[in-house]
Amino acid sequence: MTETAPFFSDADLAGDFYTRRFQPGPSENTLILNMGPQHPSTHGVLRIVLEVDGEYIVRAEPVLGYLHRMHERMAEEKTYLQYLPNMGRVDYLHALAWNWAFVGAVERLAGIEVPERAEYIRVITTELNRVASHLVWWGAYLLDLGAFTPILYAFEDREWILDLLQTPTGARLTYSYFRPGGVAADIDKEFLKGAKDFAVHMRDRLKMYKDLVTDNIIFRKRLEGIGPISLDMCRRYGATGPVVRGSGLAYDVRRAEPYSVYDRFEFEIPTTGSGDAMGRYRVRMEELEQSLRIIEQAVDSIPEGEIRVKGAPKVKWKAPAGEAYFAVEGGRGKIGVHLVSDGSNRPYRCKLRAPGFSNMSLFGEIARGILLADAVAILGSLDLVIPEMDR
Amino acid sequence: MDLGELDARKGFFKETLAGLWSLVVGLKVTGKYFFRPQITVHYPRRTVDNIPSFRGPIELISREEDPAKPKCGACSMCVSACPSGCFTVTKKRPPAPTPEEIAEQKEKEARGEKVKKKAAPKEPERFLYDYSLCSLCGTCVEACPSGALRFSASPYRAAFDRKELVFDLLADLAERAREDRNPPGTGKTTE
Amino acid sequence: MGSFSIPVELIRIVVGVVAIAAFVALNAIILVYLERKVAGHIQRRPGPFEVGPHGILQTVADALKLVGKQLIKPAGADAFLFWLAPVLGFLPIFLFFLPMPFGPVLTTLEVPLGLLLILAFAGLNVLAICIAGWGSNNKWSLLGAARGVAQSVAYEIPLLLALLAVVFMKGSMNLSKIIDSQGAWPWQWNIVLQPLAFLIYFICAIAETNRAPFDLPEAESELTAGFHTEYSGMGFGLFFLAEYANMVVVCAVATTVFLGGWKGPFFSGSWWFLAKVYLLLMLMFWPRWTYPRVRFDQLLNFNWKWLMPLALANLLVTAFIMKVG
Amino acid sequence: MSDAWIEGLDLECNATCRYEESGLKRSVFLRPEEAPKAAARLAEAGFFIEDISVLDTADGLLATYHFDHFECPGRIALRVVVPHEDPKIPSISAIYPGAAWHERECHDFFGLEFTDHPNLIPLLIPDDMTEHPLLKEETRRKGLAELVQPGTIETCSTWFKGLFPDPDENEDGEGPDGAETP
Repeated sequence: MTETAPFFSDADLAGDFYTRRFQPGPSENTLILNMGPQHPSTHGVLRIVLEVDGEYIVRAEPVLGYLHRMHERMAEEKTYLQYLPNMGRVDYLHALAWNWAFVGAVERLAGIEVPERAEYIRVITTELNRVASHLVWWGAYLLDLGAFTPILYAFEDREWILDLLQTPTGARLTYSYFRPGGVAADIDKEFLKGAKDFAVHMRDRLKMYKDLVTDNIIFRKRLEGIGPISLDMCRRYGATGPVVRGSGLAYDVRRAEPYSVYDRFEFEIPTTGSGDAMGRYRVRMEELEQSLRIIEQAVDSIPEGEIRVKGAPKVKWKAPAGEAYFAVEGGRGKIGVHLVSDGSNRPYRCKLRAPGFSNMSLFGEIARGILLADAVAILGSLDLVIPEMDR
Repeated sequence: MDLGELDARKGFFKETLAGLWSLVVGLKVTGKYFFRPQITVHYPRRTVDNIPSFRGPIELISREEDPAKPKCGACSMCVSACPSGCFTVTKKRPPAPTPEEIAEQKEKEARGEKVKKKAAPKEPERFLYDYSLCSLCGTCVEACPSGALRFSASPYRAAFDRKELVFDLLADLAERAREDRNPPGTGKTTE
Repeated sequence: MGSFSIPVELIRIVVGVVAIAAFVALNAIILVYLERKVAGHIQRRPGPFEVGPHGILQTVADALKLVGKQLIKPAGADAFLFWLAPVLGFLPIFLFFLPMPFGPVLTTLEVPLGLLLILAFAGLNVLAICIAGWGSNNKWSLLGAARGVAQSVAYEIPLLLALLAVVFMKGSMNLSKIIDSQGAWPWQWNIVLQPLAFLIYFICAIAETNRAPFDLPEAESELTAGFHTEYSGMGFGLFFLAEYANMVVVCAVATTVFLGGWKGPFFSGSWWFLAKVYLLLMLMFWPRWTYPRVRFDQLLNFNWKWLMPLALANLLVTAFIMKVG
Repeated sequence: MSDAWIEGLDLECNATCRYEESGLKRSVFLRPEEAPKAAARLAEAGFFIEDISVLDTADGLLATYHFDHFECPGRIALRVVVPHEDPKIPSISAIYPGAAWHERECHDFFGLEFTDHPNLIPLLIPDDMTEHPLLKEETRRKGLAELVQPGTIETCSTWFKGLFPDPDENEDGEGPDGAETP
């Protein structure tokens, strides 16, 4: 805390650009508090300038950009294939969804067909990655709420997934595995068996998660009725993913804008009408189960064949001029890549729509009048990944 | 699928008892795991068993006939393919002409004939790889026309200085050839 | 007792205080190690493992590190208050142990109102938190201090009422007398007569020592580290030591009042006392690694709406039974 | 979702797009001052804002607002072209508060001025940075018509025809029977 002690006069008000912009100075009853960028529950380097009255938040303004890397500019300096590794680093938790959004946009732009087996591989790996992403969220959320143990149990299960995904992708976190027209490497029988075994194992663990956390009275009291988000609010802010589903609307890009082979699988879109943090929590927990269902179906029905279409783009491949928007359902919501090409080998413009960005933008509104502890509970329930928001 | 209410509560006492019971259940879970065996791996004493599937730093693949010579044709495709500019590849210069050859060339020049210079051998003179820049995306492996690059399976290449992370891949290859752990083909090194 | 001349009593106190200091320090080191091991095993990892066999010397190394660290005072902090707070948090520990009967004869100072002494000085801990939060010139610390004061003051009341129920029954605040009135076997302990009081006392004890799930004054995911955010080195070390010493104190009081103190089946003595204290400490570790943290208003609501009425009712029923019976 | 929201709006171009090719359902060009009105109509119709994607072209800055609908999916692109010299668009953050951040982002990257924006301060770039990183050098800019296909045009203005000199051939034939006529 470098800024003022409480009860300084306005003239003494120090602080940086954003603190100064936030308000002219602390009034008699409130104080300005910087939550982050190095706060334990802002998961990285999110910063929120708060005006608090005791522990009640009067006003909140998130300050972004501490992890901004200008991915969109990098896209304009690299060829389509060279840009792929960036996609694994936008959202480190659900890297494959971003992989998919980008290669999907390239495929839509150039009209590239993807072999069926590659589509199945994409579905299986992306869903595994989604489970891993939700597991990290689950553990970290509980850590925010003061329970230390769940994150280690979650990581125990996530380790299964990382070990599985390591075989085809070669990486454990920042995957760059998908390629325009297919995937980089094939999966083997062992992987498929491992994925099925994992689904069985995970179901068992989900029961334990329910016993340990979901049913816990302290946990429920912390979440129920906290941070209600209405459907109208989701519209105004463009909130997607578990946030909108937690508000009672079954909107999932996998169903709304069907891509790949998702229309062949049976899965439900969980929703709750409550719209509170508990609703979002339960939606995510049910999504784990639904992802497992998709994985099992895909593993059972995966066809043999090519994993990459003949004549798939090479490094210096030139895309046809035009634009394409491709959206996928990421762990945090709707991921969109808007690609504009001028016919050269580099994107003319690549706009990344990060779900976390939109989800976070509503925080300023719901944070009014809540307790500091609830702010932590709400931030966690939005499942923020800062590098994704800042891009 | 609407998840509905989280198990509806009936009455004050039932709710209280259910709440208390949930606390006991939580303790039971952690208590049970207290007596379960550990699952973490004690690193220096034990290592995880799936290191071979890890895609580590790039390495050169040797030719079938000579384990110390790379398949690389020094075409520099990897240099232009790499998104981060990890590679520095220089081609071998043509061998210096012998005095007789110089004389012969001069003779030819005097006669007005076209002089044919000796073609450079398709081999790299230097093949540097800056691991500190590499994001292990594999674009170079896919771009290589002669299939001379692959991921190694060594996760332990670390250094105290960024400069130490610039690997001379030709030297690495020669060393592997010396130690005879360089199976030709596309398979990975065994460590 | 009156037959002792003053110098002998004085020697007894000096020796006792030195022994207490050693006991506190040793206990803290063992407890930190134990807690980390417990946490590790619950989380299916080994816990400290590298320093010494099975990491047994880890906490010693940590303590040395803390001692060796630079003490940093944040700019704008009130130097006097800032350094007073950790000392104030730590010093009363000695007073708590003075009247504690570790064994049949192992009591530093036989005080007729031993229980009252402990409860009276327990309030100093609040003051330490308050001063630490205020003196640090950090808004998070201030919030932590505010939480700490509200919490400690609130939970002190049901804690007192729970102990009072036992005092009513036994008619004494002398810890040794309370032990004397209990038998060696578990069914002769006060916990059988006052199970509700024991439960209330134990919950309040967790809250009083700021342990999870009631660790709101430090709540690191909300207030970074609450009142001790700005403390480094031994400043933090003293708070840390005080926390673990306080845990021993509340468990020792629980052992004395509810579990028969040093009395136990077959071989009564100090080992029974220690065994019971450590059993209770384990019980305190367990929830910390299981539950999420409660919210502040819930914490206070729980106290005023549940613990207080229950403790009062318990006390009234006790008094009624005493009168009638 | 019916396209009722279009009615009464003063559009420069109204075109339907093929989803499989571009991911869009409808692409609409507007004058900048029409943007808030169109946004208000979209808000009424229940659309949510996806993002604002700006394109730096030789013909000016093209701001594309992507909207989508929760119940009846189908992406709408509202497009506004502003000159480089005076890049001003009225803010839609009063209608879509979520757009406030997207607008700040566009301000960061392209220097777009959103008039009536409540808090147009840097969001992602440092507060003392004056450059706009995604603006291209003049020589690298391409014409709008090279980059964006307007889709199957239903109606369009002369201004738009000037911008896209050679749009789809069949545009004239299909124009009149569009959903435009009131």
